[in-house]
This record gives sequence, structure tokens and C-alpha cells, in this order.
Amino acid sequence: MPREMMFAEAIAVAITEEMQRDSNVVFYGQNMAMTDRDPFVRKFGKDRVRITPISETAELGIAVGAAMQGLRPVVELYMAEFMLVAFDEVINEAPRLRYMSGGQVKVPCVFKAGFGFAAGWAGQHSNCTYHTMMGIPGLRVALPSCSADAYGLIKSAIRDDNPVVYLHHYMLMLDKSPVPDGDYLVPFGVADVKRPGTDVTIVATAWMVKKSLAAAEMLAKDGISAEVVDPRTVAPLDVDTIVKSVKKTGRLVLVDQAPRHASAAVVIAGEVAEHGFKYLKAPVKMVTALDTSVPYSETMERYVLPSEEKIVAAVKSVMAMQAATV
Amino acid sequence: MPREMMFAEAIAVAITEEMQRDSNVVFYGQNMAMTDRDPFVRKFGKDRVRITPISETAELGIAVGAAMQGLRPVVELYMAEFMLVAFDEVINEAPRLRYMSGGQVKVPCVFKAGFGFAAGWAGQHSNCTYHTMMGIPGLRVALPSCSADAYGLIKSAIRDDNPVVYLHHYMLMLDKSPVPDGDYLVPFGVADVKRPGTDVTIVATAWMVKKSLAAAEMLAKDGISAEVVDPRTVAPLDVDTIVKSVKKTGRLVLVDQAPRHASAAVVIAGEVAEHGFKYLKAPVKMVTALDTSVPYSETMERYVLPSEEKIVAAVKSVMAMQAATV
Amino acid sequence: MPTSSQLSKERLIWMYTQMCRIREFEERVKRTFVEHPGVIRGHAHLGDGAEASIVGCLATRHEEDLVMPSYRCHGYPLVLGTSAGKLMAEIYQRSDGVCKGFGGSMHLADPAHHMPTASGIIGQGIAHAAGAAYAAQVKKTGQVIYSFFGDGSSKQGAFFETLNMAAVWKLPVVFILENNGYQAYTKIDLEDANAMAGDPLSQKAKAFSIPGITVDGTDPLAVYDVVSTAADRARAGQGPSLIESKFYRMSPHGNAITVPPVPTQFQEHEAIEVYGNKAEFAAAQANDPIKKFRAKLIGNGTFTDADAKKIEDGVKAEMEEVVKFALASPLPAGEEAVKYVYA
Amino acid sequence: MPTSSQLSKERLIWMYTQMCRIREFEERVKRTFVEHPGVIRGHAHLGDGAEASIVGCLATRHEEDLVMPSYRCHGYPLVLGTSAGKLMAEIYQRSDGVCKGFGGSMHLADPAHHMPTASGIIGQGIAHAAGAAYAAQVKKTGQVIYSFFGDGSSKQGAFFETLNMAAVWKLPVVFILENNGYQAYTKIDLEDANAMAGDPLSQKAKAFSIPGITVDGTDPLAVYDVVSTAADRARAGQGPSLIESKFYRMSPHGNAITVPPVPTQFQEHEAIEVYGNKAEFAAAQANDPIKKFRAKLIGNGTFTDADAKKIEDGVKAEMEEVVKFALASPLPAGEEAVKYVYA
Ligand SMILES: Cc1ncc(C[n+]2csc(CCOP(=O)(O)OP(=O)(O)O)c2C)c(N)n1
Ligand SMILES: Cc1ncc(C[n+]2csc(CCOP(=O)(O)OP(=O)(O)O)c2C)c(N)n1
Ligand SMILES: [Mg+2]
Ligand SMILES: [Mg+2]
Repeated sequence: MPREMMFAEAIAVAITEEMQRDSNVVFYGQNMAMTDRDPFVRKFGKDRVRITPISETAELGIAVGAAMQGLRPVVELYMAEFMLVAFDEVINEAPRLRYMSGGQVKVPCVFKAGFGFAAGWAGQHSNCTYHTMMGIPGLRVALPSCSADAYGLIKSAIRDDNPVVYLHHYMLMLDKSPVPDGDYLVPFGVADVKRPGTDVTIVATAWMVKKSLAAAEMLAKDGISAEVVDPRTVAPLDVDTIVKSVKKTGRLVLVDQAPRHASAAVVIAGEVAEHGFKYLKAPVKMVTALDTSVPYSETMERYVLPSEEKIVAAVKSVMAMQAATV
Repeated sequence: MPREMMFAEAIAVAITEEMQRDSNVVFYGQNMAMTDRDPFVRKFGKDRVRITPISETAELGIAVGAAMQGLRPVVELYMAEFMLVAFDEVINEAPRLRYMSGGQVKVPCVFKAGFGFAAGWAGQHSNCTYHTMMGIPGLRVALPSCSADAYGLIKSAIRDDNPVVYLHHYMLMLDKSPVPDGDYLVPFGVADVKRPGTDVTIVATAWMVKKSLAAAEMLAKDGISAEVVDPRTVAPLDVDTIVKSVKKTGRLVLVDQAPRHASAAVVIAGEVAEHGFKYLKAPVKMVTALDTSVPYSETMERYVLPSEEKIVAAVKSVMAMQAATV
Repeated sequence: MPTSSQLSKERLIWMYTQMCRIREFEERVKRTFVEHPGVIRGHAHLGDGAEASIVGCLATRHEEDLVMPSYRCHGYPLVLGTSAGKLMAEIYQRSDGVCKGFGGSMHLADPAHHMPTASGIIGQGIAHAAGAAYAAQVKKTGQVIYSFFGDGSSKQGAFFETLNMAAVWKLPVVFILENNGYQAYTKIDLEDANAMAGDPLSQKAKAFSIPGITVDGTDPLAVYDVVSTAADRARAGQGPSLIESKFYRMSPHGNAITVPPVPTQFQEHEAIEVYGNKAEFAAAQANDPIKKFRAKLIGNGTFTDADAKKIEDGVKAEMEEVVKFALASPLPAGEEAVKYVYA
Repeated sequence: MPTSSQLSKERLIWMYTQMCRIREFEERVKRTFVEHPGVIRGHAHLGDGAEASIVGCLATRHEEDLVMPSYRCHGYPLVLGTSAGKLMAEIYQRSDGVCKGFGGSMHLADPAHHMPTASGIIGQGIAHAAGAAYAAQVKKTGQVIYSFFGDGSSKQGAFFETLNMAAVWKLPVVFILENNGYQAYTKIDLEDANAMAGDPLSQKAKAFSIPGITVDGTDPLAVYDVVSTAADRARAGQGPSLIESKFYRMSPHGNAITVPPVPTQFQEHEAIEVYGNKAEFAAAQANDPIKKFRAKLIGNGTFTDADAKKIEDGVKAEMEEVVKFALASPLPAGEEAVKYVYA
């Protein structure tokens, strides 16, 4: 019987279970585990659960070194942008040390961070940076959109023998949805059809899945059946499932919270241009953030980001190309 | 009468000319300007030409702060990967401070670095990181492929009122080619057709342009006329010129030294899937690095990277789809 | 520069007034979360407790000197002469905001009043300040740059790299490490090796062979004297100094982090909320820098209780108007958002 | 741990032998650029000059202690027991290389012999070393981790962040700052604020309230004593130390950077090539750590000139075989390259 869980809770429960299962899992970050009353400290002690200074490079580098020596560190980073001060560790150390050593070491660690906080956090705290971590051989990137995936993906991340960037969307943190019972794992590189449909494929991740499902609901009222596909991990990326959906629907709308060229959408569009071209009855259409930083004021922030309405309009525009020559 | 110049020389000459033209241009970095005999120090003095410690975050952050106060710093970084230890400055400071200030400041600075050194520099020094800097509103990214563009783009970069990442390919540094006389500027966001053709469009940047031109030569012998388009800047990206070329040829091969999802190729493919779909007679085809880090040994390095032969094969495969149903 | 004992009566009163203005402004920001929920978005960080330190530092400025703060940036521009209304309007997302609603509480900027920008990312503003100092050095403007950052921020690589470069380049910058005892919810001795060992944080200056001084940041005159010396030194081309100004952050780190539409407000201070240490918080309140300075100025005859009261009432009235102005200012139109991406 | 004066004759001879092995290995790497152009690609960095420091440090190791160097990483694994042939084969791009040709000169790794990896990016290996120390602490293995990095690297944020965290967490790690006078082509006093002020670089330890000691890195016994103390301290749970080991890099930074097929070789030392300072280089040669240790061991009767000669000849013969082995090893097949991306 699936449990109803808040997104944030699903992550915390899954980390707790993994720490219970494997004593090599350690968990640390800034502004956590401040006192002995912290639930993680209480359960697992101050060796395995630690507070750190504002030193992301050291935090991530220590995770990499500890991972090579048999620990499985989960580093809490709070906001994905904070990885940027330590980005060499994410892009050029964690995923490459195994390869450069000719397979002698492995680096099992999880860099956990929230992102996309479209709630007035402005230009430096609201971004989507996952595109910077795509195409990095050796690195996996998970982007859950519901409690079940949040739970199952963090478990897979902790058990994976490779570095994983686990990104949870801030706007989803309080959303409740069911989580399957037992030791539920979500595999990497397997997209999920969140809503089946026949007329058009919508691909989206994280918060944009929620918006796309809402848009699909609106479209259904207009007689348009949209299939919503969530890749769940953008590295590896499950191109097959997306192409299979496009084969069925012939149309593709991609929704992404990042600006166009910083999006996973454009990567997926590129893949479909190579592998799904023959199934396309219309050009693909991307609904992304505008090419601006995220402004502080709500009026402007809303203008910049994708919305249900923009998704609906995009779907309708590709549907309209049915008749016309494309 | 155009001068023959080495790629590296074209950059140095252009920086010298810009420093002569504008006393606000300053130039600093590690392992440069060590002594008073340094040619830049001799010309411009130790205020404007400086050596720095291995402190990329401070180097870039100082450039940003100085730029806001009226200097036009050019920071020499040597290898683009070294930006990763300071990536917040590249992604989250330089391009966003103007926006966040509501247009009150500007941040004219140039982050200059080599990249793609496919000469046994192995996993951490041979990469192509430009994809991480695409889709960052406020940031420009230049990737010259010949001496003229190297010269004209660094001049544009220094004169631009926005932060520019200027990436010169290490494998091109000693190549000689003509540079137009006078104060030759290459505008951002304007692609260049490096070789006109009618059967297929090849889009490539930097070293891959050289390889694509060689491949086009080989293809010409087989009666295939390839048009080679070089975007020259990937931010902004001149999608129009590419789509225009595809409109003419109906076929598109994208060549990129980066792994597939870290490439500019996949972004361009995505754009064409939206804006050039109706002109495509065949699926696009990408020739990128394999999904590995760059290995040290030459045999393996060669296996991983795009080559003339791989480009030729890709072009022939999209040409073969002429007859068949696509 | 004159020493603090040479400061005029007017100057001392100006200092007290500015301290009151910071306090009252921050009080109004805090109250806004209660009185006008939703008007402030994201994360706002207050400077109450820092008044003596801020004003003591900025009282040493020459007219063209620059100030580069962190995201906790409300206090400085108030002292620099930025319109308080425009600051509040920015925090309220309004088009009359000092950044036209693009920046918000964490990114106040007013280059015309000598505060070019504020970065929200820990440590980066320290490098930006050194960059401004480099520009001043090359352009020989005679400016000194005041770089403000927190105790927590002194654990970020940018801090160390910048201080070394500033020392090597002898940049005209004064680094002011505001040790308010906390890095967000973390007590300083949980994360700083000097603090853990009982050493002052100003000892970090030894890593760069520059002067490092710790000062009581609740005493504006003590701060003034120490910063004067550092600013003089910087202006004379002798390079940077590191000053640890110790005071207590009197509000929690920021408003509680929530997901809209769940409302947010300021809660209890972390001393109590996280560490259950009511005594620490009470001691800090007893040591309130404004109360202390007020008593001192009355004690030495600078002003009377009635004078002080008048100042305080004036400030209250000013900030009442400020809130009204900000509330009345229109929200920016959505389409404005595509402006200012490129220069 | 025993002090250096308690070391056995065998141990001292072992130390001398290891120093000779490092020197001869590096000589053969350098000669390869002349004798077999193209066999070594990219950028190779030699450890000649560092022999006394490396061996003095590693002589203090317990069996399971780990070593985490930077990209200048040839010397350590030779001492740790890695096959010299496999090390040379790696540098020669061969499939018998210690990393099967994936890593090359900058990324030697041999976890089985206690050197997990080497990073080519400045400062990052320091953090990795602290991470290994954290694992040792949590798993209570009793290991000490030896972290090696250059004087130049001590200006990278990672260095400062890591030392603070290691101090706060009391990690069992010894930080060895190899001050060889140069950061690539840059003399240390052009970029380090301590050096510029005439202070030792070990003074940076004050920023973390940990012990900081400067030692003559051309004297293996002096190094041994200082590192022993630091290792004991680390093993006893008292946390990290910073040791500045001063010696001179006797070869240039690396082979000249060129674009293939333009050939590359080692050129003149930067002291001469860049700074025109022949005297500095001559002084360093006169102070050669191997010559000095040889004379000392003959002087105190540890061995005779003939014994030393025999060791040196043995080392030459070993490295001759090493080069042959490496040259004879096949290049990896291209298709191998897709291995080892994921575990
Ligand atoms: C690189 C980075 N890491 C983490 C954060 C999140 N963060 C914002 S404020 C803060 C605490 C800063 O403490 P301190 O420097 O003492 O300044 P104070 O808030 O006390 O003024 C943290 C950790 C950030 N903004 N940037
Ligand atoms: C982040 C980063 N910046 C720059 C470089 C280029 N680089 C490689 S070695 C080196 C010099 C290092 O000097 P030092 O730390 O003194 O070590 P040494 O080479 O003297 O042993 C530099 C600057 C790098 N590898 N990584
Ligand atoms: Mg603080
Ligand atoms: Mg050195």
C-alpha cells in the first residue's frame, strides 16, 4: 500500500533508510546537524552526520576522496548554484578520476541540491544548472518530479558506484504524492510516462512535469490528448522512450525551466532530430524560460518562466500544423 | 592586403592594438608578465599587465569588480577547464550583476582561455566546456577557427560592454592564415560560411572547422558538395544562417569535439528541429566525441574524437537517405 | 584622519541618527512580513545589531570611496545616501526600487551612491571589491574600497584567494569581516578553526602578512578608529588590512524559507530556536549597540535624552513614509524583464 | 616514531636508494623526449630536486598510510613500491601502464600501493586527501594521509577551505607544501604574500590554528623528523599540520608546450630561461640533496663510496630495464577507450 509522502519527506526517509542499510553512507553539509538533537545525528552519530563551513570545494573534494576510500558521502548543498564555486569537483574530478586511473578507483558520492526556486530568490538563486552537467562522461544527474521518484532516485543515487548529482526542485518540496511501499528504487536512464496520450508528446522534468500535467488536463478539455514523458534523469537520458512516444504521437513539445540553450529540452530536441525525425509530423516546439536571468519581482518572474498557458499554446501551435504543409 | 598570421599571433597583435587604443584595457593572468622584458609589460607597464597567483576565483572576481569600475580586463586563463574552480564568477556573477542591478552597472571583461588540447593532456586538460556557458543570459562565448576570426573576435570581445568568454583552440595556435588589414572586427552572432556547397550543410566550430573543411575536400572528390558553416560564437548563436544553409542543402551534419550532450552540435540540432524542420530531407546527424573523458594514449584519444573520416562517413550516410524514405 | 575623540558633535549625532535609521528600516522590513504578507519574496537578511559597525566603518569614508557588501546589504546604502524609499521599494518588488525590481533584498545596488552591486553568493563580493580597488589603483582615483562580508564567508576560497592577491598587489581595500557569531544557523565555533581554538578570526591575516585586528563592533567609535587606520594605510598605497568587527546579529538569519503560497516570517533567533540558549540572546540584547551609544552620547553631553528622542521619532516618521512610498509604487510590467540582459 | 638519529643503517641506505631511483627515473623520462620523440605526450613534470623531501616524508609512513600527490607525481609511487616499469609504461602511453594508458604522467594512480589518484587541477588533490582522511577517521583504520602539493597551489581556494575543514574535523592528514621556489614559470615572491613579506609559507597555518613548520627539504632526515611529529599527531587524533618543505625544482616546470607534430623537450630551467639568474640555478645544483645525503652517509660511516657507487649502478641498470619494458609494451587498442567511464 503506497504511503502518501511530501517530496521533502520522501528524500529524508530514503536517506535515513540507506544510512540504516549501509554504514558507509555519510551525510554532511552546511547548516545541518547543528546540535545533538538533530534526527540524523541522533540516529547515526557525529562521525556520519556532520556540519560543514561554507566551503563547497572542500566539501565536494572531501566527498570525492572519501568515496575513493569506501565511504558513500551524500553532500547536502541546499542550492544547486552553490556547486558553481566548486564546479571543478563536479565536472572535472568526481566523474573523471576513475577513468584516468584506468578503472582502479570508484567514486560513489551524491551531490544533493535544490534548484529552480521561482519564489523571488532572484538572479543567483533561482536557476536551473543541469545542462552544465549533461554530457559529462561518468556523471549521472537525477531530477525527480514526484515523491515516488524523489525517493526511488535518491536510493539509486546512494547505491550507485558513480558520482550522482541529485537535484530536487524547491517548488515541489511540500507536494504530497504516493510512494510505493518497501525498498522502492527508480533506475537511472528510464523515462516515465506520467500521462499517456495520443496526439502530442510533452517532455518535461521536475516542476515542469507538474505544469505539463496541468496543461495536459486543460488540453484534454479541448479534445487534445497529450502524453507527458518525464526523463527523470537527464544523464543518462532515455532517448528511446521519448522517440517511442513521438512515434505514436508524431508531435513533440519540450518544456524546460531553463533558458533555451541552457535547457535539457534543446538536447532532447537535438536527439529527436537525429533519431525520431522520421516520426515527426511537425517541427518540435520548445517552451523554455526567456533568455534572461530570473528577476526578483513576481510580475517579471512569471513573464520569464514557462507556464501552463504557454505550454497549452505551444501544443496548439504544433497541432495546428497538422493540416498545413510542415 | 591581408597579412598572414599565426592564430596565436593574431590574438596577441589584436590585444596589443586594443590596449594601445584604450587605456582601460588591462591584461593579467598566471605565468605571464613575469619580468620587465615581457613585451606587454614593456609596452603598457605593470599596472595594466600583471602576473597573478593560481587563484582563478580571485582573478575572475577582480575582473568583474574592475569592469564595473571602468576597466576592461582581459584575463588569461590558459586552459578553459581552469575556469571551473571559479565557475560561479563565469556563470552566476559576471553575466548577472548588470541584470540584478536593473541595468545600473555593466561588466565588460574577457575571460580568455585555450581548450580542446587533443595532444595527450588527458582527462582534465583536453575538454570542451563551452556548452556549460551556453544559455547563460548576459554571457557571450566566442570560438574562432582561423586567424582572421581570432583577431576580429578578440577585438569585438574587448570592446563589448558585456562579459565574453573567448576560447581559442590549442590545436590551431600555430596555424597560419590571412588576417584582413586595418581594424578588422568580427561581430558576435554572425555565422560564417567557410566553404559554400549545395548538397549538405556541415556545422562546426574551432578545430572541427578545419577537420570539416578537410572532409569537404574529400567529399568533393566523390561529387558531394558540402557547405561548411562556422557559427564563430555559440552565444549568441546565429541560427538563421544555419537554417538558411539547410534550406538550400536539405541536409545537416553537426561536428563537435565535445561528447554528444555537452556539444554545441546538439543545441544547434535542437534549434533546427524547431526552425528548420521543414527544409530537412533527412535526419540530422551528429559527429561528436564519444561519451568518455579524453584518454591519454594517442590510440585511444584518436578513437574517441571526431575525425575527417567520421565526418565523411556521416555525410555519406545522410546523403544515402536521399533515395530511401526518411 | 581625525581620531574618534576629535569627531564633532554633529558628526556623532549623524552617526547615532544613521544607526537609528538602519534599525528602524530593518524593523519595518520585518514587520512587513506580518502586515503585508507576500509583499517581500525570497529571502531577506537584516542588519540589526550591525549598526555600530556599519556606521563606524562608513564614517571613515572619503566622498568617492566605494562600499561592496554581501547579500545582507540594507544598512550600508542607507548611510551612503541612497533613498530609503527606493531601497524599500526594491525589497517590495516595485518599479521605483533602486534596481527597478530586478534585484530584491539580496542585490541592492546604487552605483551613484558608491555601492555598485551586492552578490548573493558567499565570498564573491570580496573579489569584486578587490577588483574595484584594482581599478582605483590603475586609474589613480585615490579611492578606498570597503569590503564587507560575514564570519561564515571567511571560509570560502574566494576570501583567501582575494586577500592574498590584494596583499601582493597592495590594493587599496579594507576587508571588514563582520563576525556576528553565526553563519546562518551555525555557530561560528562549529565551523571556524580559529574560533574553535579560541583564537580571533583576524588571525587569518597572518596567511597574507597583512595587519589583522579584532574590534568591538558594538562600539562605533572603536570601529571608527581601527578602520581609519586601515583606510589611511590603504590610501597611502600600503595595501589591505583585515578587520574583524565583532557584534551580534539580533534577528534570525532571514525570514523562514517556505514554498509559496505558504507564508513566511521572521521566527525566533537561532540562539533560542536551534540552540536553546536564551541567555546568549538576552546578553546580546543587553549589549544593544544603539542603546549603548545613546547612553554614551548623553553621558558625554553630546545630546540630551530629549534630543535623542527627537531623532528617534524623526527616524520613525521617515520610515513610515518609506513604507507608504514603497507600497504605493507600482509593480513592474512583466515585459520589463527582458531589459538589462545585455549592455 | 623513532627519530632520524635512531634510524637503522639499512633504513638510511634504503632512503638513499629511493632518492637515487627517483632521480634516475626522472632523468630517463627527460631523456625519452630526446631519444624517443613522441613517446611521451602532453605535459610531464619531474620530481628531481624533491627526492630528499619525498623520501624523508614517506619514510615516516605506516604500511597502510595513503599518499595523495599533485600532477607532479612520479616520485611517490616509486617509493611506495609501485613497479617502476608500469609507471614508465603509463608515461609512454602503454597498455601495461599503471593506469593502462588512460592517465599519463599527470595522473599516476596505484591504489594497491597506497596512492589512490592524482588530480591535475591545482588544489583539488588537497581536498581529496582530506576526504581520504575523513574515511580513515570514520572507519577508524588508523591511517594517516600524506597530502603533497606545491607552493603555487597554496594560493588556490581549495587549499584554504580544506585546511580549515581538516582542522575543525581533526582529520588525520599531514599537509606537505613543497616549496620548490616556483609556480610553473613564476617565482614564489611574485605571487605569495607571505613570501613577498619575507615570511615563511608555513605561517598560513595560523589561519587554521594548526601547527605550521618550515623544514629544509633537501635534508631527508630533517624532513623525516618534522613529518614524524606531524604524523604522530594526526594518528593520535589531534588533527592536521602544515609543513613547508623547501627545496629547489632542478628541472624546468615541464616539457615545453607545443602543438603536435612540433616536437617538445625539456628546455633550460626558468631561473635562466626566464629570469636570467644563472647564480640561483648553480647554487641549487651545488646544494643537490642527493649529493649532500651521499656525503653525509659516507661521512658518518653508513656506507662507503664504493657502496654508494654500487647502489647508483644498480639503480641505473634498473631504470635501463624500465625503459626497455615500457618501450616494448603495446599501445592500447583504440576501442579500449570506452571502458572505465562508469563503475
Ligand atoms: C557559495 C554559497 N554557499 C552557501 C550560500 C548560502 N548562504 C547564504 S547566507 C549564508 C550564511 C553566511 O554567513 P556569514 O558569512 O557569517 O554572513 P551573515 O549572514 O552572518 O551576515 C549561507 C551559507 C551562499 N549564498 N553561497
Ligand atoms: C586550477 C588550475 N589552475 C592552473 C593550472 C595550471 N598549472 C599546472 S601546474 C601549475 C604550477 C603549480 O605550481 P606549484 O603548486 O608550485 O607546484 P610545482 O609545479 O612547483 O610542483 C599551474 C599553474 C592548473 N593545473 N589548475
Ligand atoms: Mg555571520
Ligand atoms: Mg612550486
